[in-house]
Formats: sequence, structure tokens, C-alpha cells
Amino acid sequence: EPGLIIDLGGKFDKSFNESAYNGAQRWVEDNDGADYLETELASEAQREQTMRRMADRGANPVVVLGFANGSTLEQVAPDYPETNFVIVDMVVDQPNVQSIVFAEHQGSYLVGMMAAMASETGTVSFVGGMDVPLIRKFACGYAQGAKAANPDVEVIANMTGTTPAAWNDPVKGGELTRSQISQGSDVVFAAAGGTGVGVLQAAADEGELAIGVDSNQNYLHPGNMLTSMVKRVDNAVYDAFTAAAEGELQTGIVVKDLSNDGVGVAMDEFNEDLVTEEMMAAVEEARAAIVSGELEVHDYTSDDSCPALTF
Amino acid sequence: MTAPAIELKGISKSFGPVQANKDIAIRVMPGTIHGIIGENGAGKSTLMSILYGFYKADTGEIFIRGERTEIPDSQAAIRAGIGMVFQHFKLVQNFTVLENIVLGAEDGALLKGSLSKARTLLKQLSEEYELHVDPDAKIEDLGVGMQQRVEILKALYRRADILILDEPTGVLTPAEADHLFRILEGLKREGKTIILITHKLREIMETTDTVSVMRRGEMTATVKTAETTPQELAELMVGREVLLRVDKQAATPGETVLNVENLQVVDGSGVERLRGISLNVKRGEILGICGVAGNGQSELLEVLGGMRPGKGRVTVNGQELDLTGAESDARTRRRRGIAHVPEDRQEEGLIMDFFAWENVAFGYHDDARYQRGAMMNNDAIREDAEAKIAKFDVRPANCWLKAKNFSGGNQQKIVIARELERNPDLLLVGQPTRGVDIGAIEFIHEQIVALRDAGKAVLLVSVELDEILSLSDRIAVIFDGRIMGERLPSETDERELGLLMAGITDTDKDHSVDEIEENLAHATGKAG
Amino acid sequence: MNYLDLIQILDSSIRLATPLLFACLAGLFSERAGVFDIGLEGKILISAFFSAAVAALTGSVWLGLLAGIASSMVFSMIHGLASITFRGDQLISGVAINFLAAGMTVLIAQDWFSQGGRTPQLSGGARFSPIELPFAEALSGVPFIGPLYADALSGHTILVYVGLLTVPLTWYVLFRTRFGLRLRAVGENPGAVDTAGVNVVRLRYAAVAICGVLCGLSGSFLATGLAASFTQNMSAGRGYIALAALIFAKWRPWYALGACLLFGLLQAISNRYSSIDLVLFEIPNAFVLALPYILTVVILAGFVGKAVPPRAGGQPYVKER
Amino acid sequence: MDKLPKWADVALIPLINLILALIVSGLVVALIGQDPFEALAIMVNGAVGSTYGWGYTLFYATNFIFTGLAVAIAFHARLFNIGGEGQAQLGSLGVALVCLMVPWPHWLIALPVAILGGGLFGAAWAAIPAYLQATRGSHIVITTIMFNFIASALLVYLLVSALKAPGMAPESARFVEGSHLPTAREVLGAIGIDFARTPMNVSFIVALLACWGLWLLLWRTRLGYEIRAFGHSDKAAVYAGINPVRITMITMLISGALAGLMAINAVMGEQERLLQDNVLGAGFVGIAVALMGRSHPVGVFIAAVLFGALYQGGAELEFETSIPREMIVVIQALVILFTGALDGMVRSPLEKAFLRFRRQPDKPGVPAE
Ligand SMILES: Nc1ncnc2c1ncn2[C@@H]1O[C@H](COP(=O)(O)OP(=O)(O)OP(=O)(O)O)[C@@H](O)[C@H]1O
Ligand SMILES: Nc1ncnc2c1ncn2[C@@H]1O[C@H](COP(=O)(O)OP(=O)(O)OP(=O)(O)O)[C@@H](O)[C@H]1O
Ligand SMILES: [Mg+2]
Ligand SMILES: [Mg+2]
Repeated sequence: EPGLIIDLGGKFDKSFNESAYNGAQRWVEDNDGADYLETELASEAQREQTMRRMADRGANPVVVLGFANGSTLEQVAPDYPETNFVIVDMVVDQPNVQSIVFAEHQGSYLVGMMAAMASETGTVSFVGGMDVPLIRKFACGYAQGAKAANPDVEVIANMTGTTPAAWNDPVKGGELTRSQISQGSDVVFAAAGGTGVGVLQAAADEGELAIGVDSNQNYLHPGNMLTSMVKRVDNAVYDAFTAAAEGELQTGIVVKDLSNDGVGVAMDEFNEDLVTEEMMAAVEEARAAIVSGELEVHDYTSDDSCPALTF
Repeated sequence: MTAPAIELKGISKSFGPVQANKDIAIRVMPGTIHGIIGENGAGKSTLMSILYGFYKADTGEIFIRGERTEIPDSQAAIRAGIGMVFQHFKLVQNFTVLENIVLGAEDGALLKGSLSKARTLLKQLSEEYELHVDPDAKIEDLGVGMQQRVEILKALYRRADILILDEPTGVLTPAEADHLFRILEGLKREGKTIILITHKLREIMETTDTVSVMRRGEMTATVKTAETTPQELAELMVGREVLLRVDKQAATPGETVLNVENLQVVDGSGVERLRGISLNVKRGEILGICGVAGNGQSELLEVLGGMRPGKGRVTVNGQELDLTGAESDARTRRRRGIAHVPEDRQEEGLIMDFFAWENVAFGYHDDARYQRGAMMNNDAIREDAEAKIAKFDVRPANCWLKAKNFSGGNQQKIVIARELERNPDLLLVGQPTRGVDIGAIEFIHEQIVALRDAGKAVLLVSVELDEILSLSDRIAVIFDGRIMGERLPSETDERELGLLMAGITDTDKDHSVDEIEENLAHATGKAG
Repeated sequence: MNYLDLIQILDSSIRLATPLLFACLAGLFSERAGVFDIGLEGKILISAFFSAAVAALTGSVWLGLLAGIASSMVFSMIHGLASITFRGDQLISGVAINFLAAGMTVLIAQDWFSQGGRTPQLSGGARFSPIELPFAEALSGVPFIGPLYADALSGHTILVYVGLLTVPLTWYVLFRTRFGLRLRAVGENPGAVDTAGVNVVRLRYAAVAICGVLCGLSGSFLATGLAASFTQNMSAGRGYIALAALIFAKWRPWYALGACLLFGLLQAISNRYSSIDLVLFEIPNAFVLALPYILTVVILAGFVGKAVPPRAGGQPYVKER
Repeated sequence: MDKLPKWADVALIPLINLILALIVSGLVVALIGQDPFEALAIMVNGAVGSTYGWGYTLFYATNFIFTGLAVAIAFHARLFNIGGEGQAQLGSLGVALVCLMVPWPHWLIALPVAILGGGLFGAAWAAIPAYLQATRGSHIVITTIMFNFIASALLVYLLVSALKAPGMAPESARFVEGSHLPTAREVLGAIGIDFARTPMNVSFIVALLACWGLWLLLWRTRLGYEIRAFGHSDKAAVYAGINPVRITMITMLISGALAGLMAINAVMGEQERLLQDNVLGAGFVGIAVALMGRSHPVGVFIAAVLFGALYQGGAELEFETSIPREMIVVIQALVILFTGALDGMVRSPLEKAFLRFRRQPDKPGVPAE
């Protein structure tokens, strides 16, 4: 029986956690009758109890979401050698842990291109959640893509905060967005978990475009959602559950990128009117180039620096 | 025959285990001044508060002008034409006089109209009854006499024709009190009915038409004032024959124990309470300080007892006391041989929620006898407590009873036992017999005199002139933070002391109340 | 920082100050009547939840507003029951109310919406929409004043303007009406009010009820004006900041407006800049966020004039021991 | 006469209050469509049905003992320390600094120093509110609330700057191995008892010692006598030569230190690194614990265990049912409400009942002189 620990922010954050939850639900549907253990984290300091509780209860594998679990898992995993763990967004070097990381910079590059092409003011912006290298990775890819599409574009980037509370502060997200719009931005990319809801709302209220993240958020404000940079956490969870059920879960590092559809750009009926042929073509071209290795998008976390943006 | 203005029947009231009023009946005829007299705690205030709807009686009926009236709250009492001036004034300190007067009697939802209407009416009233106050002054800037006028005006503004005054003279000088009684006479002539609560026999004899006596929650008698004597009233009050003077030998003062020079005290809000006091007390002598409450006598005791800082020079047995620094606390004073029976035993002298034995160590809890290593030696304290309780006849003789469960007199005995048994060089005593019955008064007075006879110095503060006159070997009068003069009890009388208490030193001349008032207003103005 | 930035920050300050202002005036009524209220936070939260929830369910923000006010009133009445009728400790009652709100909101939200303790996103009629003040368009071209009026003052939702109008209204009620006189008196000396023939209990309940209404407005604005849904613990300490503002304002309405705008400004600044670079050193964001609390302590310490609370504040009115 | 016999005051009233709080909680559970009895069964079983449950229950209880004692001692001096949360946060900083700075060879050496560190930092955080209360009369409730927020801002700042470990999360580095406190499993395992893996650790013993120490302090020493006297009447304290500033300061310093000590259990004993939010509301639970325990160390201990069980049971409830963890917060709120604020609702009818009961047997209500 697999287990899933939903991280702070809750399974209905319309973003990261919700994506994972959807993956687990899809797995249940596809294996009718199958069940899994699920719990939601209530606070930072309870990570350890929750993780241990899950392992004690016999869940296998135990999937934990988010980099914040890294140091806890490092401690807990060795105590449960019989249990496999899966961690998303972080590398934990233990024999019974699978670490799944995403090439967020690649997906962000694509939405950055779309943003620059859709912008009429020549200014686009980014609202991040907690200021950590992972989120800078999003911002950096986004800026590179925007500059690639329009070298004169101006990119404004703000982070919501420095603590986990930054994942869940829609009011502040909204205020940041309004401030960016007043500075001329007309496309806002939110990579901020629950905070993003406030960002998208503010953009819609002001009549500007927004880009969602992790899950496909296009449906939230049809007409104002340019696209979403989807990060297929759902697939990661689904795959982990499936592999474990078949007894084939690989430990070690798994990279999900454009080539294996780990990240991508969401297209659906909600944004088809906003996305031009031209944009589609450019995105497709860049995508092919990245997959083929012809184009390399700089990964902020590789050297903690960004050629296209200063923080 | 006209119906009585007020008639109470079968009024009873308990506060938890304390029965404050037991089956009380009383009738007051219209256009008279009716006195109610009784010791502290007899239940006078409780009875009147019931009439005013402040408390609700457990049982009983109230008739106003012959009609049975329910008085569930003060609103009803006001509607019935009753006004009350409480013992502790009910004024909003940071409101103006005018605001206090209209409060609760406004007409209309907006203030403006009410205030200007009240201003005109107030002017009329104050002229009619000689009750002058500045309508725009803040209460906190007024002296107590003025505040009392505001209270009376409040009642008159509400068109009260039955006026209750609860111990109105406790805070007044004799002259101010006389002025108040003249006002009451005026009101009576207008046909108003007045109930006057006091425990001073003199006031009853001089002003009332009829008088009721209360003792321990019961109404023991109602008589016509003209047909009774102070002696009879006193006996009715305490329930047995009373001795009005203390037996004591003439004093034989020795060398000076306490010497105070130019002592000054400024309180927390910056008001000067003592403005340079000098006095001394010798061995084998009782110095009595008299004055109207609030003129600095409390502060004098507190400074000497180490409870507040002061300026000046104070020596005990020739050694100077630290009045401001690290050693200006009560603990150090006790080590220097100063014992202190505070004015307010319940708020200061005792911890009401501590057991009697814990209270016996209070203030002396760092005494070496009570220690065992780093811990306190509770057994030693209990042993000591039992001895003291036996010697001072505290009842019930149970050291495991909390202080709050003793009666007022026995609480005072615990304090006296604790302080006197230390065999101090100097005893500071404030209001030693407030709220204590006659039997205990005699006992406490004897103890104080015995201490004096043992060659100790005693500084006595009391608002009861009788007590001062009978106990002191020398009397100093305090007014507005200054000593107005010293007198020997044998060479002075209440009239002279009363003038001194009002700050008037040329006591040979006659003085009008207005003059006294002005003097007092001047003093309070400076104080404010 | 140019003028346009300043306008934007002011615009944001006014928005962020509004929930503080409502709560601060709420506290003002309650505390002026002698009932201390550290439960402002909880009342904001419960009202935020019920506003958002009812608005989401009915699609009407006005119904949401009513529900928010009603729920906040219920909590006010609990506080009244504890501190007026049963003469309990007002501070403890406030603490309990804050916890009760924190727990109940999530519990009910989970039961009603199963969205992890939040409400669905509000849109359309379920939210307050911005109001353009008259002549905003015309004036926006005027230098200096134009942007200030058109961008900072105009374009907020109705509750912002209601909040601003509540300030003079509060002042008028407190200092120019019979009710205000009695209310202030009951916070200073309830015995005086009682013996003047006015019902202390009823008066205090009235004050506590007004406090409930204003906290309701605060929470409602938070969930339907500032944000567009309820999220767990979304009051985020605003009740305490309002309390701080109340002390800062020394329990006076106009000063309360000033204090709330100041604290709103601090929030706007900290939202906008992750740290403030003063040439010599950098002020960390955490410090800017903590500034309202620090300022309050400084005020309480009496370094900037003494804050004297209503004299009978915090004590139940006890006649019989 | 006291209005109530002692046993009614210390046992009967808290019990009735608790039962009322639980009844209302049960109603809340029923209102959200769950079976309150089943929920109760899950909670009880989860809290005390296994060594695992006991371990967590007592682990939480340890936190609550410290914060409960902190509130209790302040109550004795009639100070309402609502700042346990912030003081515990600072305590965690102190403990973390101790555990990070020195490569401790053995926990027996590390623990006393950590106790000192946590206590000192917690006390320091209480010192300013205490000083302002004592000398300037600034209401300690308000200042300690403000200090809670300031503490949390301070910790955020430190954890994203000076104390931040490499990596993304705002947390400090792991403490050295030598500062690891033995858990109940390790201790009991050594004497052959099998105990589940829980974070309960030797801090529990420290907490018990703190209870005993506080009892001794309050009822057997001069300082305790002075604290209690001051709490009953500050005017009387001055009369007795007890310095109010000194007592306020000392009491609050002890109170802050006790709150700070919570960190040896939570931070040193469990998390073994400094997290941003490591107190988890225990500072506030301390208020409920002190109220229920009538500010007596024994009462605090019992109430803390009760709340520990509530927290552990609540965690299980979340695992087993769809009742969110916030249910605990609701119960806690109701306990505070009924034992603290609505006390009079139970007390006055009870007092009346006892009075009537006592009056009946003919003897008069007041003892004769
Ligand atoms: N509010 C109250 N709660 C409880 N007990 C009270 C209350 N007021 C008075 N008592 C008690 O009732 C008794 C009668 O008190 P009351 O104030 O009526 O006496 P009094 O005759 O006015 O005394 P004094 O001369 O001191 O004013 C006393 O034992 C007192 O302790
Ligand atoms: N405020 C109060 N609260 C509780 N009990 C009280 C209160 N006031 C008085 N008592 C109780 O009532 C009893 C009588 O007290 P009270 O002071 O009225 O006695 P008393 O008859 O005046 O005696 P004494 O002459 O010694 O003062 C005492 O035993 C005391 O326990
Ligand atoms: Mg009286
Ligand atoms: Mg008595």
C-alpha cells in the first residue's frame, strides 16, 4: 500500500500538492480497488512524526513532496531500510530513496517566450513563493525565454518571502502583482504555490495576463490565463505508485524534463484564443531544440547565478 | 396622618456567608432628617444601597410615600425621587462636572442640548442651595468637598426629594461639615426628606429629627433625637455599656527616638503630599497625628514605614534613615526597630488568602528564627503563630484559617500581635481601631499604652478625634502636607483642632465657613 | 523610488490598512466601554471565513458580508457572556476566542468544501468590485494631485470608503452623543453609570456588539475585498496589529486612523521591497514586519507619551463580592 | 468561611469545566457529521493505547509541563504571561546555539549547558516586558504578545541568514551527535523494556524535576512566599518590604526560563536542528494547562499529560478519520474558555449550592467569636 504525504499548503492548493494528489487519484482509478494512505502535514515541526507514522503503518513507498522534507528524510530513511521513499524536488542520498527532480528551467523558458510575445508593454514579470534556489530556477528560465523571444523585454521578479509562509500568502501575492502591473508588466508568471492564487486573481482583476504553475491552472480565469507551466508531479506520483506495485521502484535520481514530458506548456480550450499560431510555432521550435540538446537553458541551481536576471 | 416618605419592611440581605441586613423595618416621615447610626460593618450602607436599587434585597418590601414600590435598579429609585450620595463617590474622574451631572439624565440622543440645558439648571441650583462648583472643571482636579457637592447636585438635578447621604462628613473638616448641615437644613425646609448615615454621635444629635440604630445587621431601635442621649445611642450601637475614655498614667518621655526634619513626599502623579514636615517622638510617649483624611497622614506613615520614598532627614535613635535609596524599604525599617500597624489591614497588613500562621510571619519572613537552611521553617512559624494567637486572644484560635475568614477585629488583633510582639523601639500605628468593636478597642488601646509604658515611642494616626484625644500624650495637626501646630490634649478641644485641621492657625478668632472653604480650595488647587 | 512608486505604495497602504482600521475601531468601542478584547484576531478570522463561504455558496457578496458580521457577533457575544455576565477574565476569554476561530474555520471549511480548509475562489458578484471616485478619470492628468486621487484614493472597494467614514462616525458617536458619553463613562467608572440609573450590562453588551459588527466588516473585507477566498489563518496577526494600533492611538478614533495607515504603510513597504537598502546598512524585511510590534512596545514603555487605557478596562463590574 | 471547600475548588470545578468543554467539542464533531464517541475512542486509543501513543503523549506533555509551569508561576505573582510562545522560541535559539557551537562529547555534559542556554534566552525574552511592567506599568499581556511576534520575526531572520544551513529550507545545521538526548526507547531498551520509537526523551525527567522544584520554590522558600504574597496584594507586599520590581522581574525571568526550557525537549530532544516554527503553539497550551492545573505544579503535570494525550490523540484522529487536526485547537479553545473565562458560570451556582447545603444544619453561617 503506497503512502502520500501532502505538504504544507494542502492538497487543494491548485498547484504543486494538488498535482500530486491528482496523480494518486488517477492511480486509484486505473487500479480499481487499490488504496493508498494519505495525510496532510500540519506544520513544519511535524514532518518527522508524520513520516515515521506513515512508515510504521506499513506504507511502501512513502512519497513526500517538496524540498523541505530533505533533511528530515535524511534522518528517517535509514531507520526504515525495508521501506522505500520517494522525494520530489530534492535529492536525498540514501539507498532506499528515489529522488525526483524536474527541469523547471526548461518549461519556464517556454512560458517566458510566450509571455514576451504576448506582452504589449514589453514588460513581463514573475512572482515567486519562498526565495530559494528552486524558485530562482523557475525565474531564471522564464527570463531567458522572454529575452530569447524579445531581447528588449524587461523582466521584473519578486519573491513573496523567505519562509514557508510564502507558499500560502495570496494577499501578499496579489499586492506584489498589482505593484508589478503598475510598473508596466502585462504578463505575470506565478511560481508560488497557494500564493499564486492571489497572483492570478490580481492579474485577472486588473485585466492582464497570467501564467499558472505546476498544475494546469488555465481554467481558473479563462481569458486571462495565457498558459500554465505544468510540472507533472502527478505523473511522478503515478509512476512511483505503479512501479512500487510492480516491485520495480528504482532508487536514485530521476530527472523529469521536456524530453520525457516531465514539464511542459498547458494548452486547452481556456487559452486557445490567447495563444497565437506564431507563439505555438516558436514554442514548438524551442522545445525541439532543447530536447535535441541544440539549445541549453541555464539552470540557476547549477551555479547559483542567472545570465538573464539579477535577483 | 401623612404617609411616611419611606417605609421598609422585613429587608434582609446576605453577601455569601455574611448577613449584612436582617429583617429590617424603618419608617421615615417626609420633610425630616432621619439619622442612621451604627458601627463599621453594621449594614448601614447595604440598607441604603438596597433602597437606592444598587443591591437587590433577598427579602422585604419597600414603600415610597405609602405606595409599594419595586426598586430593582437605580433607575427605578431615581424615578421614585430618591437620590443618594455614596460613601465612595460615584463620579467619572476624567469627565467634567457637567458631564457627570447629565450622565444618565440626558434628554435626547445628542449631547449638545442636554449639556446647555444642564448648565442653566445647574446655575439655578447652585445659587439656590449655596452649592457653587465650576461646571467645566474635571472631577480629578477637584477636592473631595467639591466632589461631594457634585454628588448632591447630581441628585438635585434628577429632582430627588428623598436624599440619602452615606457618611458625608468622613472626609470633611468640622467647619465644612457644618456648612453641609446648613445646606441640609435648607433642603429640609423645601420639604425634602433626608437620610443621613454616620457613626458620629455629635452629628446625629445636632442635625437629625429621628434616629435609627443598627448593630450587626439588625435595626436595634428608632427614637426621636430630642428624646435620647449620646450615652444611650452608644449603648444601643454596641449592645452594652461603653467606656468613653482610656485609662492611662501620665507620660514620662525620655530621649528622642524618632526625629523628622523637613520631610517631603511627592506621589506617583507628581502631587506634593508632604510639604516639609518636622516632628519628633520620644521614648515613653504617644504622638497623635490628626487631620482630615487625605492631608498627608497616610503618606507620613508610609514614608516612615518604608513603603514610599521621600526627601528630608529622618533619624531613629540618632541614626539616619535612607529615604530614597536601596535601603528605603520596609524590610530595612523593621531591622531598625520600627514596627508598623498599617491603616488598611485588609489591603496592606494581611494577605487575606494566606493562613493565619503565614500572616504571622508577614514582613518578618526573613527572620532567622523562621529559616532552615535555604528553606523556610514552617514549623517554627506555626509554633510562633499559635503562641501569639493565644496571647492576643484571637478567635477562633485556629492558625489554619485564612485571614479573610476572621472578623475585622480579629484580623486587627493578628496584625497588632505580630507588630507589638517584636518589641520595637518605634511603633507606627494607623487607624488601629477602624471597624473594630468596643471590646477589641479597649484591648488594643491597652496594648498600645503598655508599649508606651515599656519606654517605647508610638506615632499614632487616626481620623477619629476621640481616639486621638484619649490616647495621645501630644497631638500634631496635619493639613495639606504640613503640620499646623502641636497641642497637649489637656489644653485643647475639638473646636481648636477642627480649625487647625482646616489649615487655620489663628484659632482664637471666629471664622466663617466660606473662609474655611476658600482655604481648602486654595490648598487643593495647589495640590491639583 | 519615484512618485509613481509612492502612489502605488499609498494605494496598497490604504487597502492593507482597511482591515486594521475596522478592527482597531472595533477594539476602540469595546475597550472604551471597559471590555478588553484580544480576541479581535479570532473575530476577523471567523468573519473572513463566513463571508467567503456564504459568498461562494450564494454568489452574493452582500449575503457574505451579513454572514461574516453575524458570525463575528456570535463570537462577540461569547466574549460578552464570559466577561460581562459571568465576570470571567477578559484576556483569557480573548485567547480562547482566537483559538476557537482558528480551529472552527478550518473544521467547517473542510466539512463544507473539502478543499483543505479553504473556500472556493470567489468571482463576479461574490466579490466587491472597485469603485471609481467621481472625477477620477478627469483629474488623473493633473500633475501631482491627479495620480494621488485617481490611483491611490480612487478605485478601492466600497468597504475601504466605509472604513474611512467609520472614523468620523466613531468620533461623533463617542463624543457627541448620549450613547457615547455613557459608553466612555462605563469604561472609566461603571459604578457611576450604574448609580446614575443606566444599565451597565446592557451598555457593555452594546459596545461588544458594535465591536462584533466592525470586526465582521474587517474579516469580510479581508476575504472578499483584499483576497478572493478564505485561506487558513488568513488574518495573520492583523487582530494583534489592530490592538497595537489601538494602543498607539491611545484609544482615540482619529489617531487610530493614523496608526492604521502607518501600519498599513509598513506592510505595503515590506510587501514591495524584500529589504530596505539604506546606504550604510540594510534593514531586513523581518524587521519591517516586526516594526508595528516594536513601536507598540516603545509606546507602552512611555517613551513617546503615555498610553493610559480606560480606567475600568479589563475588570468585570462586580457589585457584590 | 471560604465559599467552597478546597476539594471542590481544586478538583470538582476543573472537572466540570473539562466535561463541559468535552461535551461542546463532541457537539462540534457531531456537527461536522462524525461520530463523537468513535472519535473519542480513536483519540484515547491513539494516545494511551500503546507505547507509541504513550511516548508521543508524554513527549508533548513534556513541552506543556514547561510552558504550563511558566504560566503558572507568573499567575502566582498575578502576572499573565502570554508570551510563552516567544520565550520558548528564544529558548530554542539558545539551545540551538549551545548545540551548534560546541562539539559535545556526551549528552550528559551538553544537557546542563543547553538547559542554561535555553533558560537564559527564554528569561532574556521575558525580561523587557517584565521590566516595563514593573517600572512603567505597561500591561504585560500586551507587551508579551508583541514580543511573540518580534521573536518569530527574529527567528525568521536568523534562519534565512546567519544560522541557515546549506540547502533550501530555512533551518539550521543538524546538531552534533554528542548532543543527542537518549530517547525513552534507548533508555528503556537498555533495561530490556521494548518501547516504541518516539521522541520522548530524558527531558521528561527534567520536566518532572522542574515541577518538584517549582513546588519547593513556591511553598518552601522565602522567594516563593514573597511571590505569592505579591500576587495576592501588591500593596501588602510593599508593606512587608517586598520589592515589587524585584519580584516581578524574578518571577518573569523564572517564567521565561521555564518556557525556554521547552526547547531541550522539542529542539534538542526531537528536531535536533533549529526550525523556524518549533514551538507549535505550546506557549498558548501552557495557558490552558496552568488554568486547568490551578497553577499548582501537580495540577500542571496532570493537565499537561491530558493535553499531551489530546495532541497525540488528535494526530491519530487525523490519520484515521477525515476530522482535521484543527479539532485539537477547538478542544483547546473550549478548555480555555470553560476553565478560564466561563469559570463563573459553574462556580457561582456551585457556591450557592454549597452555601445552602451548609446553612441547613442549624448552625449559623459565620463562626462566632
Ligand atoms: N459588596 C459586598 N460584598 C460582600 N460583602 C459586603 C459587600 N458590601 C458590604 N459587605 C459586608 O456587609 C457587611 C455590612 O457592610 P456595610 O457596608 O453595609 O456596613 P456599614 O454599616 O455601611 O459600615 P461602614 O461604617 O464601614 O460604612 C459587612 O460585613 C461587609 O463586609
Ligand atoms: N467581605 C467578606 N467576605 C467574606 N467573608 C466576610 C467578609 N466580611 C466579613 N466576612 C465574614 O463575616 C464574619 C463577620 O465579619 P465582620 O467583620 O462583619 O465581623 P464583626 O461582627 O464586625 O466583628 P468585629 O467586631 O471583630 O469586626 C467574619 O467571620 C468573616 O469571615
Ligand atoms: Mg458604609
Ligand atoms: Mg467588623
